[in-house]
Amino acid sequence: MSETALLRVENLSKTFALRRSFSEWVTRRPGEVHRAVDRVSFELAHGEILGLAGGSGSGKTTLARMLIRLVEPDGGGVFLEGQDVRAAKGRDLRDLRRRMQMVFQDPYSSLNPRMQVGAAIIEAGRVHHQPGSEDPEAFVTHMLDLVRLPSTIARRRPRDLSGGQRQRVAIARALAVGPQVLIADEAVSALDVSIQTQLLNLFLDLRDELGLSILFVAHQLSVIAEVADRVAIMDQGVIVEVGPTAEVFRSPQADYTKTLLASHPHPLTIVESTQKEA
Amino acid sequence: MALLTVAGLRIAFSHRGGSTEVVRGVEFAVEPGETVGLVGESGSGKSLACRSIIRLMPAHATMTASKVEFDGRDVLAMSAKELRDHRAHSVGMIFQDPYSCFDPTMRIGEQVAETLRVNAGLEGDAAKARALELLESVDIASPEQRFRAYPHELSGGMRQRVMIAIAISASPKLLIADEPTTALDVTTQAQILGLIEQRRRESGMAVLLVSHDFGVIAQACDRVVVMYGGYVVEAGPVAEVCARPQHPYTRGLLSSIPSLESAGRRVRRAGIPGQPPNPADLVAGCPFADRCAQVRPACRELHVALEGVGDGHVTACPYVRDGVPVTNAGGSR
Amino acid sequence: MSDLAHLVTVPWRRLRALGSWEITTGIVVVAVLMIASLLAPLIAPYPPNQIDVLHSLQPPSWHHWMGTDFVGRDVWSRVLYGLRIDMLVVAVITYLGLAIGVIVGTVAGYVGGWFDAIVGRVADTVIAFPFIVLVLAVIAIVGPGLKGVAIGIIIAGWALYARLARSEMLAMREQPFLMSTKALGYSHVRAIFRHALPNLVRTSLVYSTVDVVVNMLVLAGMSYLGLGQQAPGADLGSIIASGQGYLLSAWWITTIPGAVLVLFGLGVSLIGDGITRGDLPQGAL
Amino acid sequence: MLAYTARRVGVSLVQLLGLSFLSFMLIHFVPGNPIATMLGPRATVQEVARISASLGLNKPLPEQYWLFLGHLLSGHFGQSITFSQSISSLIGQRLVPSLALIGYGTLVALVIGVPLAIVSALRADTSVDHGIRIFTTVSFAMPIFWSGLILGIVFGLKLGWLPVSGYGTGFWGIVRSLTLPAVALGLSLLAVIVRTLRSSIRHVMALEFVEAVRARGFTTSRVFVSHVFKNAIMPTVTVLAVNVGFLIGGTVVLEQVFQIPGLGTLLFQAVEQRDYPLVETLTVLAGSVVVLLNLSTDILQAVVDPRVRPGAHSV
Repeated sequence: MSETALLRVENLSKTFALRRSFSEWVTRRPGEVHRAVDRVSFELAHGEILGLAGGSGSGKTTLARMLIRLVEPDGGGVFLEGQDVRAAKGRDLRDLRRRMQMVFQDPYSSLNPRMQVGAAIIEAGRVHHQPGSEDPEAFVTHMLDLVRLPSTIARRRPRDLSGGQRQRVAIARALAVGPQVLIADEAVSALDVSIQTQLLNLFLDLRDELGLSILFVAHQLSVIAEVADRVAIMDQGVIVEVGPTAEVFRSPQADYTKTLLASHPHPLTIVESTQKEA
Repeated sequence: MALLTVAGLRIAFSHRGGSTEVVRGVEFAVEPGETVGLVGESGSGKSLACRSIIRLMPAHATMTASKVEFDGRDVLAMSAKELRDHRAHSVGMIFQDPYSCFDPTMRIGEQVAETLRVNAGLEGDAAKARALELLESVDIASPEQRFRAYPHELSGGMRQRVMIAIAISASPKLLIADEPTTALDVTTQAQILGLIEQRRRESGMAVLLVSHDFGVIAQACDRVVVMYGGYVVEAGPVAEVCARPQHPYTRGLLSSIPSLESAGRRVRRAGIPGQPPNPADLVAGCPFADRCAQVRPACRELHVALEGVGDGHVTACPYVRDGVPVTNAGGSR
Repeated sequence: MSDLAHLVTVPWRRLRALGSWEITTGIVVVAVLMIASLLAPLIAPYPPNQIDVLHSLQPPSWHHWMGTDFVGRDVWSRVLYGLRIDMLVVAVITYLGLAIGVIVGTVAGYVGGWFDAIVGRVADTVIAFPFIVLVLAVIAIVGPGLKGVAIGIIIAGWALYARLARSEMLAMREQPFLMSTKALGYSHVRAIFRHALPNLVRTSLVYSTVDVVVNMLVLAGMSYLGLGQQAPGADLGSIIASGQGYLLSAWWITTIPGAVLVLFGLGVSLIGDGITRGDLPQGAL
Repeated sequence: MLAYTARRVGVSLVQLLGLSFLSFMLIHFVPGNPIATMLGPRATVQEVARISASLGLNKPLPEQYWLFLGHLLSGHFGQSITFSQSISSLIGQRLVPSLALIGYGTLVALVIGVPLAIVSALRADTSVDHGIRIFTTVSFAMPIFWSGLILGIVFGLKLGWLPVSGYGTGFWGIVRSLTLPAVALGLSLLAVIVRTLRSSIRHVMALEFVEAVRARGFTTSRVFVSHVFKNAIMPTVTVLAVNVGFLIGGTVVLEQVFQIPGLGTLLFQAVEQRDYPLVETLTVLAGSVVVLLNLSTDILQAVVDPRVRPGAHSV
């Protein structure tokens, strides 16, 4: 185990019980279980962006949620700078969650619809007594600035914003509590391509400016290719391959990775390849 | 002669306090047997535009057009009866979400058979036999068993196959596929696109593929129509448009698309700044003017119209050619 | 003069800005009834219980707008006072039930586990009792009178709000915006009362426009049966009952208080309609 | 399907148990001593104690509940105090008029309500729709006893078409005597039916599959009959079952207005006389009817809509 790792995940597991059938119920046999995440281990270094890719049902979202115990793991461990997340309670757990912030997929439901943008950001800062939060206006302006939004947005409500703007607000709110790790769970998947690019660049900027470590969960390999230093490919609850992004994508080892890469259309490569054929 | 010609298409939603135009003068054509892609981001009006072909408008939406002609017949002038016939026999359609597209309380096979009974006049066992044939033709394993399944018991990919079976049951001349793979995994996506392509080759029908994903379009289509803010901004052969995009929006869109090639390069893409337009806020002029790096005052008064740049390639921007500003453009028309 | 005109037109324009005609009309109707009943001591021409046997069963006239009853009491005055007590009782019990139900239901849905299971089961069971039957059972124990009716309606009424709030909370728990309160390290109290409750109380408030009408009708019904407001006090139900012996000869005693009840119900329902049509998604029952 | 039914029956059993428990608790925890209330202000402490003992109210609570439950299960509801008759035979005599009234009232509501709902949904936001909404809102806001009285004045006393009180004999006699109360009952239920059905028709019509069916060139009437209505009717049936409690309540009041010798009149008399074993039994009975009806509609729903059945939810 290298000591440089900021976040260390060891043998993390989660199984969900399926609903029992009538015969199982009568005979009191245990029902079937679904292994959503099966003994997964990985590390995230300081200032690193790790991509986590997989199809739907691969367990990547469950894994991401277990890191901050939005879903309780059944086994294994999560350690932030050596501190055991699974053992933490109350104040300690809240502080660990503060240090690992999450950005969700759907920008339309991740913000409280009744709260102004500025109020949501300053609330986050105040709850954790973040430096600068005594001056709400400056604090909010600074946070919005970090995500490249004008401070005029502070008085708007989520419904007045576009999807991309909402996602930036969600990121600003996450930054307001001073995290070390950002978990982006399909954070750009619901957005249009042109907006996606802007957000991807924002994540790269945040890593460079704030030294954030980012776990970037996505089903699109090409999106991960744009931002991730390393990539982990997940299938059926297991990480089937992990390594530097360029290496994994140029010479994939696992069959599943190969299938994923093969079914990925990019207009220019397709056009090039058809022209070569012709 | 073109199978389908649409021109001057406008679609507006009426609501309290007025109406909002979301399609603002669109033209495109589909030749027999070819696959045309309609690409655009959310709010571009592509989904509504493709529905105009069978006049399938949602509540509170009204369409007008100078021309919607299919196979030599005027779709706009069709009576209710003729329109039903047109929908039943000439055009098939599949939708984005293969789950919500089925009656949840009816067995899958029943839904296929119902279409055959109503539209092809088949009865009882004949309808069932034909339905089973159709299910087999879209590569559904053990169709007898699937026939009795309810929609929620099938996977997304399987449901989309059944949807295709229903859509092609009357051997239509055109298949409209509205984001057919958006709700599916990438691996399933490839299979569904393959299936559509295979059916097209066998039956000689044309396909109009609507998608937000340029990758899907490039993979499956002969020609592409790019939409933005309710307008067609560029159209042409896919290879030509990808290699030599003319409209600044198309250039920006293509350069935004993430690529596996970027792996390990750590280079930021230029992309397109700003937010996609809200149809209610759009005024006269080029819809892309607010986000365009090469905008000039005349753009705000531009009458959006397509100009040829050779080889069936058209663009709605008179001021930029191959990314270079044209000094002596056709002026404001 | 223009200032005076403003007093009327400005609130009216504000009301119009709320949107649909339903909400505007509804608010005006309910406001008029409310003001009239609040001002009952000022605008009622006679004390509600003043007996005047010489002028019994008088049809509506200048002296008695809505006629008199069998002992010569002025029906209009009695209706005003009756409406006053009915509206007060209904407002208190409905919104007390709402407050109890919403808080219990929200907390239950948020914490889950055994507390949620118990709240859910108890609420379901209470809802299974026919409303009026439960109120009657409570009256059998407490004894007739407004107190019995009020206790009965609250015992029966909180449960629906608890169920509504609980099921919304269960759905909201899966929503990213509530998950993010956990992710942001907020306390449970903050998550429930600052983030969840303001978003889910709306459904209950909309439903309360139905509940107010139902409770008003139940209260009137109990008084009509002689189990609610006791003589000589008047409420709308008991006035109607007092006219039952004179249906043909003195129709005004029964029809007018009933019409006032209908007007009240219509006004409240219109407000509810207006809110629902304004911005609830289609298909939300 | 079997598993679902079993689980659903289990839930209902728990609910019935809860029902009995709650009505038992009511007597012990609602302020007021039922026996003292029953005997009136002049009763002595000794008398109260004697009656309490005879009803078993001096035994420990769990034992009392156990006895109460035993009686309910065996169908031996005990003796009524005021009627000096066994409660079960009392209920037997009074059951039919009440059931007939509820059934007739529901029928009236459906016959008027379903067409109104369909028209209202298909012509949404037109003046027809607004008119129907106002009509149903008024019918909902009318106190049921009042609309009963008004109907009585107009069709009974003025026009003399139908009787205004009592319970006739023979099929047509019963129908005649129940028509006015049934119309009053139906009007009070109308709003619920029209609103639920209207909004669920609108909901289904906005679903994507309806667009998909239209895209196949089906006629509007086929789309409506074979797809929309079938999917929209089930929520209405469920709401109807939930509202059976509302109907029972309406019946209690209407039986007073029209002097129909049904369970409602019995309950009213029991409350008036503080015949408290009878009140308790009738309360549990009324609750059980609602629970059992909800059970049957839920199972019916599972038959009609396959998604409700177990296994329908993927992980």
